[in-house]
Amino acid sequence: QGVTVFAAASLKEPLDQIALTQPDVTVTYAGSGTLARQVMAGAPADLVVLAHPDWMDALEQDDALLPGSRVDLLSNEIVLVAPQETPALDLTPGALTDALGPDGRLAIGLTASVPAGIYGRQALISLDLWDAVSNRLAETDSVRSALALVARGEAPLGLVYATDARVEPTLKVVARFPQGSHAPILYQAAVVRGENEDAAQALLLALQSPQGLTAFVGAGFLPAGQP
Amino acid sequence: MTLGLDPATWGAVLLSLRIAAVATLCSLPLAIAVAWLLARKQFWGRGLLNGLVHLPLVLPPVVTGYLLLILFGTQGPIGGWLRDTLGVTLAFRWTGAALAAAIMAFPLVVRAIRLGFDAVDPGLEDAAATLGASRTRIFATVTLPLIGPAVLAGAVLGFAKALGEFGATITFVAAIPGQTQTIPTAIYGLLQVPGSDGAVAVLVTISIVLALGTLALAEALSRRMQRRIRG
Amino acid sequence: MTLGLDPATWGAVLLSLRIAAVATLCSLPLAIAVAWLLARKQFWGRGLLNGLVHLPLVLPPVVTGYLLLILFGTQGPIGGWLRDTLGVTLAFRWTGAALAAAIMAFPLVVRAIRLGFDAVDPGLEDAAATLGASRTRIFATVTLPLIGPAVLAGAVLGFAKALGEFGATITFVAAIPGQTQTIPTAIYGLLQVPGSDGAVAVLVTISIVLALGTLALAEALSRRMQRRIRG
Amino acid sequence: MIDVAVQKRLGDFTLDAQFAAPGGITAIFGRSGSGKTSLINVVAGLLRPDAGHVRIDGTDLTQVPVRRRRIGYVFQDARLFPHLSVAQNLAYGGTHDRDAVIDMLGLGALLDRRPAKLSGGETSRVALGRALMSNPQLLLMDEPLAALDTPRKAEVMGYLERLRDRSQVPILYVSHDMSEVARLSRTLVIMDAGRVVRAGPVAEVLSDPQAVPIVGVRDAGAVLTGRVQAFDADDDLTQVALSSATLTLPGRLGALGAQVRLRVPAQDVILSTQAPIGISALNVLTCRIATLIEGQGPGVAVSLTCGTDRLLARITRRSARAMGLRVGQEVHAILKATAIAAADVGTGDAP
Amino acid sequence: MIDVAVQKRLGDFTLDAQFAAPGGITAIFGRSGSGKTSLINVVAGLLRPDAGHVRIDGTDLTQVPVRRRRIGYVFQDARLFPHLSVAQNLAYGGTHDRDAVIDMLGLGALLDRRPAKLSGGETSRVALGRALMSNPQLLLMDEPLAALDTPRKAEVMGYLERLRDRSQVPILYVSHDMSEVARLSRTLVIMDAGRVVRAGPVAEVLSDPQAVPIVGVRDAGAVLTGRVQAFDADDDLTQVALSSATLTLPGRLGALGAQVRLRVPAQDVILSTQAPIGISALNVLTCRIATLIEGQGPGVAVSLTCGTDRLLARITRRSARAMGLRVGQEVHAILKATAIAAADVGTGDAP
Ligand SMILES: Nc1ncnc2c1ncn2[C@@H]1O[C@H](COP(=O)(O)OP(=O)(O)OP(=O)(O)O)[C@@H](O)[C@H]1O
Ligand SMILES: Nc1ncnc2c1ncn2[C@@H]1O[C@H](COP(=O)(O)OP(=O)(O)OP(=O)(O)O)[C@@H](O)[C@H]1O
Ligand code: MOO
Ligand SMILES: [Mg+2]
Ligand SMILES: [Mg+2]
Repeated sequence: QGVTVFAAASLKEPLDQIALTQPDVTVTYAGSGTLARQVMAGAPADLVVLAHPDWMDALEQDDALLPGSRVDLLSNEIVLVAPQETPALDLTPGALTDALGPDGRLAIGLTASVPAGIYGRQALISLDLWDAVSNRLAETDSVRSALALVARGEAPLGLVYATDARVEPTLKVVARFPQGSHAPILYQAAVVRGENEDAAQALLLALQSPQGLTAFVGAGFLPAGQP
Repeated sequence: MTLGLDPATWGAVLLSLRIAAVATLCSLPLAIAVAWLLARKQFWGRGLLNGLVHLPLVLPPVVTGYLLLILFGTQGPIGGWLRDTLGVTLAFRWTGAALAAAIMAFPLVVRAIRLGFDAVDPGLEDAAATLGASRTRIFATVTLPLIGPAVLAGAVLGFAKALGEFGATITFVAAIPGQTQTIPTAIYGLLQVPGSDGAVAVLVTISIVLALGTLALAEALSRRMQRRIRG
Repeated sequence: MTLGLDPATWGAVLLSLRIAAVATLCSLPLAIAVAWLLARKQFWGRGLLNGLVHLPLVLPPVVTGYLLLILFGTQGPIGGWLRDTLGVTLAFRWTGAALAAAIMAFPLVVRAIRLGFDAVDPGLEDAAATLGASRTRIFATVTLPLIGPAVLAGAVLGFAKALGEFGATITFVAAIPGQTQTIPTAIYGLLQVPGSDGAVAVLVTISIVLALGTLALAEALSRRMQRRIRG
Repeated sequence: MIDVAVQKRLGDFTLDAQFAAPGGITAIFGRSGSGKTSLINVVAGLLRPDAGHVRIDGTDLTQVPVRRRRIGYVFQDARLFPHLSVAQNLAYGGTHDRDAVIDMLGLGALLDRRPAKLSGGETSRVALGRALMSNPQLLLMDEPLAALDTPRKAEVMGYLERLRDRSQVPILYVSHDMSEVARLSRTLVIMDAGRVVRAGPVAEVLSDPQAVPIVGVRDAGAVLTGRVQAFDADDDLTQVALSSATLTLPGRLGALGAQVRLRVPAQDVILSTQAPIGISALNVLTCRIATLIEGQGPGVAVSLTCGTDRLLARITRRSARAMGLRVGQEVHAILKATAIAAADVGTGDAP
Repeated sequence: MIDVAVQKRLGDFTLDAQFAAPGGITAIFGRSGSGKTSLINVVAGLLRPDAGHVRIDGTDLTQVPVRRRRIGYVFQDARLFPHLSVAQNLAYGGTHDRDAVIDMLGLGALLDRRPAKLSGGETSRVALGRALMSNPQLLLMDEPLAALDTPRKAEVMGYLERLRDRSQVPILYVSHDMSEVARLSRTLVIMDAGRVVRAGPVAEVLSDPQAVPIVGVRDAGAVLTGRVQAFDADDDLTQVALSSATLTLPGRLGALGAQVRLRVPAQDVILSTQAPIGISALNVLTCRIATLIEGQGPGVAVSLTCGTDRLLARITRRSARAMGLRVGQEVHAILKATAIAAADVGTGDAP
C-alpha cells in the first residue's frame, strides 16, 4: 500500500522531486489549515507536513497523530521583494514608507491566518515597523498571490518566503528579516494514526535523510533548527 | 491517446470530465423537482428551501467544502450513515468531488429550470388534463419537453461550474492525484511551483477548449429543441 | 446600528453588500446586451463570445483573478488605459473587487437573461413594429418588460454569487480592510486559524441571513412582475 | 342530461348560471363577455366554482378531477402543443375515429407539420380533431367553427350531427352564429352578463316572438322538424313532409324517412294573402296568424301556426297594415327553396 | 391604389399572388390555408417576399421597414401586449379617435384590465381598437370580426365604412363571411392554394354567374348601389332609388341623397312571371333575364338586368322549368324588405 502525504502547497516542487525517488507515494497539496481540518475529518493521509506549528498542535490535541512522530523538518526565511531596479532597503519606517511611495502597498499573506503573513506581522511589530505599514498592507490568501502582485507591478513591495523570492527573475530581495524578529519558521511533519504508520514513518525518515534535505535546500529551504 | 499530455494531467482532465458529467446528470432530476416545487407550489418552508439551494452561491466555496466535510465526512452524520448502511464513502473520493460539484452547481441549475417552468403556458397543461392525461403524463409529455431548453441551459451552466469548481472540492476531497485531483486543483497545485506557468497555460487552455466544446454542443442541441418547440 | 457586530466585521458586511450591489447593477446592462446578442443574432465569433462569457465559471477563480491582474492591473493593457484616460484605478480598490465579482457572476446573469429572450414571443415585437415603434422603443416597452422576471432572476443569481465571491477577488485586489475585505475573505482568513469556528459561524450566519433576505425580496418582486405579465 | 348551477366571481365579473338540458347539443349563445367561456371552464373543471354543481347524465362531476371527466374541450384559443406534430397533437387524447376525423377536417397533408406553421383555420381544425379523437363523454366547444370557411363549416356540422346521433355524447356548444345554433342544437341557453336569461328547446326559443329582442332580429326564426318523403334525383330536390304541407328543398337531405330540421329565419318568410302563382319559390304553406307583435323599429313579428308547426315571420309594419293582417287570419307563407339550403338543414334530434 | 405582386415559399406552400385594387376596402376571401394571412404578412413587411413588390398609393413599400409602413394590423391572433393594461395596449400606436373607438368597441369598462383577463371577443376588440387608434395609412385586418357577436359586428362595420369614406385609408380585409365582404368592400380578391384566382369589383365578381362555384353557392349575389330618396319616420322605412325602381327598406339607412350599397344574396331573390299581389315583400323589380346558367346540383343561376342594375338569382331547376324561363324574358324579382336588413346595407363607396 502506498503512502499518502498531505503537504503545505509551498512544498510542492521539492516534495514532488523526492516522491519520484520513493516507491508509491502520493502527495496532496493545499493550505495548511485546510489539510489539518481534513485530517481531523478522517482524510486518508499517512503523513502530514504543515507550514505552521499551530495546526500541528491542533492535530495533536485531536489525537490524530502518532505520538512522538512529530518532527521539525524545515525552516525558511521571510524577506522583502521588490522590482529589480529597487535599491536595497533598511528596515526602518522611513525607508519602508519611502519605498511604498504615496499610495503603494505592501503585499503580504493574510496576517491573521496565512503562515507567511503571521510571521511577517510578528517581524514588523518587533522591528517597530507595524504602525508605519499596517494600513498600507495588501493581504492575500497565499504567498504566491502576494508575489504575483509585486511581479505585476501592482505593489512596490512584498513580504514573502525566501523560497518564493528565488523564482521571480524580475524581482529581487531588498531586505531580509532577522530570525529573531519572529517565531522560528517551522515546517513540521508527523505520522498520522492509522494502518500505514510504518510506511509513513519510513517516508518521513527519507525526507529527513541527506538526500531528502538536498532537494529541499535546492529549492531554497533551510534545514530545521538552522537559522 | 493522451494528446501529448503527461499521464497525471491527462488523468486530471478525464477525472474532471467524469466528475462534471456525473454531478450534472445525477443532480438534474433533483434540480427539476426542486425548481418545480419553487415555481409551482406554495408551502411552508418554501423560502427556506430557496435559501438553502442558493447557499453554496453565497458562501465562500471553502465553507461549503467544510460543511460537506462535517456532514458527509466519515465522521459526519450523513457520511457515517451512508458508510454503515450503503457502504458508500464520499469524502476524499471522486464521488465526493462529484457531490461537491453538484452542490456548488445546484443553484445555477435550479434557477435556469425554474425560469423554464415560469414560461410554460398553464393553459397547455390544462388542455392535456382535459384530454385525460394524468399528472405524470402531463409532466412527461407537455411540461418537460417545453422546459427542455431551460433544462439544457441549466445543465450547461452546471456542467461548466462543475468543471471549474475548486474551493469546495479541494476542501471536501482534497486534491489527491489520480483520485480527486481535477483540472482546477491541478492548476492550483501548479501555481505553487515556481516557473510552472507553461504547465498552467496548458491546463487553462484545456479548460477553455472543454468549455467551448461543451457550449458548442449545447448550442446545437438547444437550437434543435427551440426549432422543435417554435416550429 | 451594528447589530452587535464588531466594527471590522460590520465594515466587511457593508462592503460586501456594496460590492455585490454595484457589481450586479453595473454588469446588468452589459449582461442584457450580451444575452440579446447570443439569443438573437448570428455573427462571426458568436461561439467565442459565448465561451468567453462562460470562462469564469470553468476556470478556477484564482486563475480568473490572475487574468484580471494581467489585464486590469495598473500595468495591464486595460488597467493602464483606464488609469491614463479616465483616471480610474481598480487595483486594491473596492471597485476592483466589484469588477472581479461582476466577472465571476457574469455567466450566471447572462444565461438567465438569455432564457428570458428565448421565451419572448417574436409576434409581439412584430406587432409593436406595425404600430410604428422603433427598435429601441420595442426593446424598452415590449421586450424588456417581458424579460423582466428573467433579468431579476439573473440579478439575484449574480448578487448572490457576488456576495460569495472570494478566489478571484483576493487574487486581484487582495484583502484590504474597508476597501476589499469582504465577508468571504474574512471567513477564509478565520478558517485558517485553529479554533476560530465560533467567529466563522457568526459570519456564515450573516451570509445566510443576507442571502435569505435578498431571495425573499426577489421572490416578492418576481411574483409582482409575473402577475403583471400573466395578468 | 346536463344540469349545471354554478356561481363564480372573477374580478368584477360574476358568473351565476343555471340551466338544465336534456342532452344532445346545447348551444350557449350570448354577447362577447357574457360568460360563456367561463361557464364551460367550470363544466370542464378548469375553473373551480365558488358554489354549485355540475351533473352530466346523473353523475356529479363537481369534485371529479379534470382528467377523469372524460371531456373533449375545443378551446377558444386552440391550445395545441407547440412541441408536438399535428399527428401527435391529434393522438394525444386517443385515436378514436381517427381516419374519419382527419379526412373530414382535411388534416391529411398537415400531419407532420408543427402548430407554429399552421394557418389560423388549420389550427382550429387540429384543435377540433384532437378533442373529437379523444372519444369524450362530453364535448365542450368554444366557437369551434369561427375560423373556418363556409364549406368546411358545413362538413364539420354534418360530423357533429352524426356524432350526436350515433354516440349520444352531450355537447355544449358556444357560438355567435345562430344558423349553426339552430341547425345543430336541441337546447338553446342564452347568457347575458354572467346569467342565463333564457333556456329551452331551440325551436321554442327561436320562434317565440317575445324572445326576438334577446335572440336578435336577424337571428330569430322557426326551426321545423320534418321527415324525408322523396328524392328527385333528376332535379336534385328532396321532399320533406311537415305536419301541414310538403316542402321541396334542394339537394339530398337524408335517407327516406329520416328526420330533418330546417331553420327558417323570420326575415326570410314572405307572407301573402293570396295564393301566389307563377313564382319561383317552390314552397308555400297555408298558415294561420297566432300572434302579431310590433317591436321597436320598422318590423312586426308574426307568429304562425301551420298544422302543428310553428313559423315566425318578420315583415314591415307598412306591409302588415297594407295587407290588413290580424290574429286568426289565414295567410300563405312563401319559403324560398334555395334559401333553406344545406347549411340550415340539420338532421335528426327532434327537440 | 394597392398594387401587390409577390412570391414567397413557406415549406411546401408557395404564395404567388398578384392583384391591384383601386383603394377603399379590398376583401381577401379564400378557404382556410389558401394564403390570406401570408399575403397580408408580406404587405405588412413581416414576411420578406422572395420576389415581387408591394405598392400602396404609388409608394413602393417593398424595402420600407415595418415600423415606417404606417400600417394598422389586426392580427388573426390578436397579439396584445400581456404586460400592458388594455388602455396602454390601445395607446401603444397612438390615440387617434380614441374616445370614439373605445365607445364603439365597448372597451370603456375594460381599460384597466390586463389581456389575460379578457374574454375572446374582448381580446379581439382591443386588438381592433389598437390598430384603429394608431391612425394608420393602411389597415390590414385578418378576420377581425370572427369572435364578435352580431350587434357588435354591425357597429364595427359601420365604423369601418365611416373610416373608409372619411379618411380614405385603404383596407385589406380578410374574411370568411361574404355578408361582411359584400357590405364593406369595393374589391374582392379570391385566393386559392396561394394564388389569386379572381379579383375585381365586388359587385361584378359576386353577380357573375360564372363565379358562383368560386364564391360559393350561398355567398353569390348582387351588390346594388342606390341613393336615399326618402325616410318615413312613422313606419321607420327608407326609400332607396335604384336605376329602375325604388326599394323600401327597414330602418334609417342614411341622410337624404346618401349613397348606399345593398347586398342581395342570389338565394334570397324570388322570381315571378306575374306581378305579385297581396304579398308582404315590399320590393318588386321588373327585370330581364340576361343569362341562365345551370350548375351542378339542383340550382340555376339567373342573371338579371333591372335598368342598369344587375341582380343574381338562384332558383331550383324545377322552378325554372315550370316557369319556362329563358334568356330575354321579362320577370319580376321579389326582394323581401326585412331580408336586406341592417347588416347587409353598407354606405357609399360605389364600386
Ligand atoms: N412557416 C411555414 N412553413 C410551412 N408552411 C406554412 C408556414 N406558414 C404557413 N404555412 C402554410 O401556408 C398555408 C397558408 O397559410 P396562411 O396562414 O396564409 O393561410 P390563411 O389563408 O390565412 O388561412 P386561415 O384562413 O386558416 O387563417 C397554410 O397551408 C399553412 O399551413
Ligand atoms: N380572471 C378574470 N378576472 C377578471 N375578469 C375576468 C376574468 N376572466 C374573465 N373575466 C371577465 O369575465 C367576463 C366573461 O368572460 P368570458 O370569457 O366567460 O366571456 P365569453 O362569454 O366567453 O366572451 P367571448 O364571446 O368574448 O369569448 C368578461 O367580461 C371577462 O372580461
Ligand atoms: O464559487 Mo467559486 O469562487 O467558482 O469555487
Ligand atoms: Mg369566450
Ligand atoms: Mg389566416
